[in-house]
Amino acid sequence: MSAILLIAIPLLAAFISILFKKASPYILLFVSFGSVIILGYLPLETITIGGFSAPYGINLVLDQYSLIALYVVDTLFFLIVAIACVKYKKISTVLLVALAGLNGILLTGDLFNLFVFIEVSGIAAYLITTTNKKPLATFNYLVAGTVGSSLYLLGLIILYAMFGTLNMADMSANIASSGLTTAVAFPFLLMFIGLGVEAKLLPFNSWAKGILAHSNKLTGPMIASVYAAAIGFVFGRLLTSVFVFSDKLGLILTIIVIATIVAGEAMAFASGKVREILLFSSIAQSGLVVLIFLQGFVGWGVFLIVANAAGKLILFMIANHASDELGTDEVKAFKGLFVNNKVIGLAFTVASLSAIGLPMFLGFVVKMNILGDLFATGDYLIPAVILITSIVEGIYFVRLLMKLWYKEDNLPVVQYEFVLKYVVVVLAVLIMLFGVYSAPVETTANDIDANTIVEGGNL
Amino acid sequence: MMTLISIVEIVISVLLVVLAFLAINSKSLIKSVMFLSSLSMLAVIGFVLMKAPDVAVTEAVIGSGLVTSLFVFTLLAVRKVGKKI
Amino acid sequence: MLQYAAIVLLMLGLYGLLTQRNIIKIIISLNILEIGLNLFIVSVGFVDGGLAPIFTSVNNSSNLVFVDPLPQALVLTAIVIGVGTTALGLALAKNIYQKYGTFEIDEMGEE
Amino acid sequence: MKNFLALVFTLFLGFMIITALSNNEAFPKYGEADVSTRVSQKYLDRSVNGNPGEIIFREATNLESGPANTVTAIVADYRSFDTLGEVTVLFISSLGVALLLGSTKQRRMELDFHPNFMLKVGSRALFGIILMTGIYISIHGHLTPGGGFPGGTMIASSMLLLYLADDEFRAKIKGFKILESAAGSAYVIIGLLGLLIGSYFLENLLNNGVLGYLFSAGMIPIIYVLIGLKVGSEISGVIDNFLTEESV
Repeated sequence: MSAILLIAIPLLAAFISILFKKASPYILLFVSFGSVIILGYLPLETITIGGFSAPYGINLVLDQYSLIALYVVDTLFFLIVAIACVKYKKISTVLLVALAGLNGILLTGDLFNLFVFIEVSGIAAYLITTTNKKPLATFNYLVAGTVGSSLYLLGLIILYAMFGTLNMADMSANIASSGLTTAVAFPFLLMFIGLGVEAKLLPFNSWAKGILAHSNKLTGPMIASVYAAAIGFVFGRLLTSVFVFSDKLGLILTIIVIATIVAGEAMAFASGKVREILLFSSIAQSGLVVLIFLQGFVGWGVFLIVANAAGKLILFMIANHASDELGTDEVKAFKGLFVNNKVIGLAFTVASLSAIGLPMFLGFVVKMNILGDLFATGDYLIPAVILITSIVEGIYFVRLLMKLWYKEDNLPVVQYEFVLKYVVVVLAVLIMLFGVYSAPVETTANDIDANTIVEGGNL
Repeated sequence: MMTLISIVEIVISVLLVVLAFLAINSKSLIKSVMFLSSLSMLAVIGFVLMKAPDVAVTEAVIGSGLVTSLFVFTLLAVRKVGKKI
Repeated sequence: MLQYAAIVLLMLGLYGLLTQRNIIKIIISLNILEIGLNLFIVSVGFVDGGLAPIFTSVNNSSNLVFVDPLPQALVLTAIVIGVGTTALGLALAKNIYQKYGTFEIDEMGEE
Repeated sequence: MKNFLALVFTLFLGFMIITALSNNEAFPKYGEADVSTRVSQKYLDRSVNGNPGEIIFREATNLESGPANTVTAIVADYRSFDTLGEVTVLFISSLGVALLLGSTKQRRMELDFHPNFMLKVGSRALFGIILMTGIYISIHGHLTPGGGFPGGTMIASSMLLLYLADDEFRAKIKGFKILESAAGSAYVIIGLLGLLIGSYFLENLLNNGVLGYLFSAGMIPIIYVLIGLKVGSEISGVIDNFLTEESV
């Protein structure tokens, strides 16, 4: 029972499922549920593949960091598939390959293998977004994704030419021992831009608007929460345990990321469509995740991703289902949506309040601890940015909530099927539970901080 | 001194850049597909010069063989439907 | 010399992506970018006077000077991934043509 | 004008990259790569798990990785997990093309050129030759350059020839689907067998025999033939999707 099954079984199921078209949705459900269950029995170890030890062969690293990442990504993947697989039967094989790719991204300990799995899950993502029936938006996503991963490969090859290895641990040891932080800046910047395209950072997220603004019940949650969480975890692993970058470079990256956060919040504030508000707030949150990892806080960065991913899944699922039924996603058309489906409204409110960071929710615990750690390091610019953006978030989320709860004469009639209600309520309860009883969250966060050798941070 | 190999290398490099520029800026799509195909053939020669036979075989079969035919099929399907390209 | 040509090819691909507004031209620029990247990757592993990394009856011993085989193995993967994305891009282009009747992005108009 | 500005910007960017690389002392100049400091020296000497000393063609036996072609050794043995990912990339893109273009009832697209007599007869003859070369290259992947991917694409281009030679020709897509699924799952099952019998996923279980003989390198030729069949059937599927349209 080794972690390789998380990648091999979905691949085997995908290869077999093209023969049994009718049975493929059930194979998908069974395999994605199975991968969540297997996680419970996996020992934390480094698995070498093909029998050749680490820097020469490829190894999979299953430590506490990637175990939590796998739990988050696989559970959310299963929840989305449970809701959307009936309607999107045609692409169940694509979803199986996406699951294998995502597990590969989170597990691999080899930089080129990470590139291959980013491409595998990226192409699966392009095919998932074709269900939006917007070929031009999918085409933009394909071009942006391919350029991003080509830049990542260019940076990786320059690093290989300099240090002669492709393994993450070996690479970070060589970088630290060689002390060439200025020379590493250029290839690292290329890789940062390459991954930044996928993580929707500011200058390269034009594709996100086309995809998420017209998303449906499957693409919205899948791209905004599962893929964003996976890329967030990749950033965490690269920024903290592989790269050592100099003060100057750290500053440049922080500026790029802060620009992403501010622009995302501003556009969300100004937008009139429900899905656009959620899209821009998810761009801002992915910028915040990268910002936290840049400062070197691994533990709380992980839980920021967890809080974002769970919240985004609820918000996008509800918004997309409503806009699928009503056909438009203008906020005016959604007026009074929650009046006759109270349960959905409650879950939406919990998710948005946790995104803002109000007390009693997981978002609050995470943000408070991050601000505490930042103040401890005597840094005042970034906490100021976080507080201002939380206030802006608060304004446009509360404004949206008021409209959705406001009692209107002609209420939009939207029927939520049972599975969606059940999933959304369970997630909302979890967010509240961990918000109130936050002891386990703190201990695991400090655990991750302790045993991840933080190579990153300003030298 | 200029051995035969380095002369060929310089000629290939210059041709690569010229063909790439032509492929991007040529007016009709069929012409730029042809330039792309010849660019891929030159890349094969470049790989052979750099002592990479495996990559040369793969690039020759996939790069100039398959990719060019896919482009031509797309343009044929489109020309049948729409205006001249 | 080939390494400089590879970098210039990479940049021409980027230039094509920035300026061209035709779907097929964008896919062609993407291919040029990938050809340039593949040439650069192999050029990183080139050793002057080295032999192709294959044992044959002619260069039959492991003491000879060989070229670096790892970048070539990586390029094999990169070429196939490039073909995968190009095939998808062209399939999307056919769909876009069916829907909008043209390849020019400006003529499509964002509805 | 905008194009010219963009050209100047990208060429300037290229110049910046070239200067950044040239005054980066750890980055070797073109042609002066020092392989001994790199990971790949161990691949060349086949000494990752133990140093076999000098390797002589057709005499070295039971090396840790059998293929004479070191690039095949890396692609299919040392880093075979990359190749599994790559096979998935081709699988998913041919599936995507089928999803985007395919539909239940397809018929050949009427193009305005029809194959004349020469093309019909010529391609019948060429079909056999190209198919044989493709299979040859897939089987000899561990000895000569090429391997699963070029071999598979050659098999597909021999199918392409049949498409060009005859307007009404339609390959048996159902058969290709079964072949593709069988080859792909066989590859993953070989990997899982390595995990069950040996102790590592994708471990090379059969012994490697003598370097340079046809029946050397244990599992690698089997894996490369499987990849060749899979790539061949997938790309023929893609070609079929590009040459057909919905029958009304």
